[in-house]
Amino acid sequence: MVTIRVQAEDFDPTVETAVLTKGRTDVGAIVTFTGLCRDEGGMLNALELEHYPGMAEQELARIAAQAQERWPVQGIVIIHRFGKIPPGERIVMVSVSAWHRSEAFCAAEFLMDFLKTQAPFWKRQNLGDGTSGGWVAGKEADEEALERWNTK
Amino acid sequence: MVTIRVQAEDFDPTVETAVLTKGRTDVGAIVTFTGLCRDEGGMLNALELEHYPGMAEQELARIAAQAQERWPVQGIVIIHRFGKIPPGERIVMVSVSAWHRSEAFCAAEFLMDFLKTQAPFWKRQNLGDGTSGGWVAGKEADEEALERWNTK
Amino acid sequence: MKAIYFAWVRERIGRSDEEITPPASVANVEDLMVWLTRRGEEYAHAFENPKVIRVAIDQNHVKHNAPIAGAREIAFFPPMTGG
Amino acid sequence: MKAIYFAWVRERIGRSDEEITPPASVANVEDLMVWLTRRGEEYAHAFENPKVIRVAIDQNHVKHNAPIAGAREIAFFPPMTGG
Repeated sequence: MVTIRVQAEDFDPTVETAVLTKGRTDVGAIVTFTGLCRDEGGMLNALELEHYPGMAEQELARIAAQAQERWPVQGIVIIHRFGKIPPGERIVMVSVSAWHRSEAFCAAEFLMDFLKTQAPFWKRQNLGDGTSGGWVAGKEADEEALERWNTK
Repeated sequence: MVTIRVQAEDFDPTVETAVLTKGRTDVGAIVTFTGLCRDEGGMLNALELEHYPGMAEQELARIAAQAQERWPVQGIVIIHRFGKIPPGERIVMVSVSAWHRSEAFCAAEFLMDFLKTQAPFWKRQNLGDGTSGGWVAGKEADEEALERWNTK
Repeated sequence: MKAIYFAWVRERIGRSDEEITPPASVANVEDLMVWLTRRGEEYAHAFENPKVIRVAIDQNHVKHNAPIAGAREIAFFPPMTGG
Repeated sequence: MKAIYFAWVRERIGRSDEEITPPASVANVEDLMVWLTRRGEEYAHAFENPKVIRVAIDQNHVKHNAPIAGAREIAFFPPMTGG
């Protein structure tokens, strides 16, 4: 059971993860990652998230399918926002349900590592003075985070 | 910032994690683990959770302090229920906020591994026919999960 | 000192806590479990496999060789199964 | 085929999408980027460092040596920074 949504609106993680447990009593563990818009130096007015409509949803579904192939997970919810997101607000959530915690942790971290580098979203900084701080550059650390999944 | 609660009542993870982000814009990642009462064979009426009042809270606080020593985390919330918990209901949640996702994932998994084997809680099965299914035995896998944190 | 029992240790002994006054020769946790075992069949049953029993002194986990001098509260319980 | 541009690739080129009709000699993604570069300064700027450009054909990630024959939609964008 996989739920993928790409939307401008905020979301409530508890509401969104309810689908993972509704009507069933065999779920033992849920791991939910929430990514927030972070303002490191007090300079940021908002992040502007651009995405590739259609491919964004498809790519998230492909990443979810890969996680399901690797671990015995019961359900996955991925929600990614686009548009203007001020500091402190949620950008993304990934939630995984499983019989046991270890699979849920692994799959959630895998999903985030792949989402960061494979899902077609791009962040631009909108600074407090109204100017653009430019496009956020891809991080070396994020590329490296992918590699460890090849050896596991 | 650490919140520890041991209670009979259910809780809403979104409400409980709000304290991690309230009034601040420097949080980048929140990882929340939720553990549920799981009924593997349709035999379970409820789990009955016994705990050591006083020590349970203290031990959870000690585990949280260890996580804070190991990783640059911003905040931790741990809530553990006791009493009778029917299948499908939440038993425990652990939530960690951090600047970056990798620390939040590590600390949350560490907290759960230590909570499982160090926090004074004991589960007894209450079966559908009204009889006791006995006390849940500690798992070898849970003890092993602890060991990997010694080498990291 | 106060002895506290949890889970099946409590059930086997048939009480959740009690005041105990072990003699001075009972120096550590291991000694105390041996001493408790002599108090009756229910204790012998609870401590029949002392290796699996976990112990906390004044709400801190301790090993079986920990001294009990000065302890106000000593708790005996099976391996924990929370979470 | 339809070319689509995102983020700073879109900004440099000055449009988000367009119909393109490369000649048959343009066989793969790499060829196509070279061909686009010749369309003007804005394209040359967008593709000045082709190695960093990521490409999707019909909404699937592809490598630069992927053939473009039959593609309906080909997208060019910088490394992704979602999440």
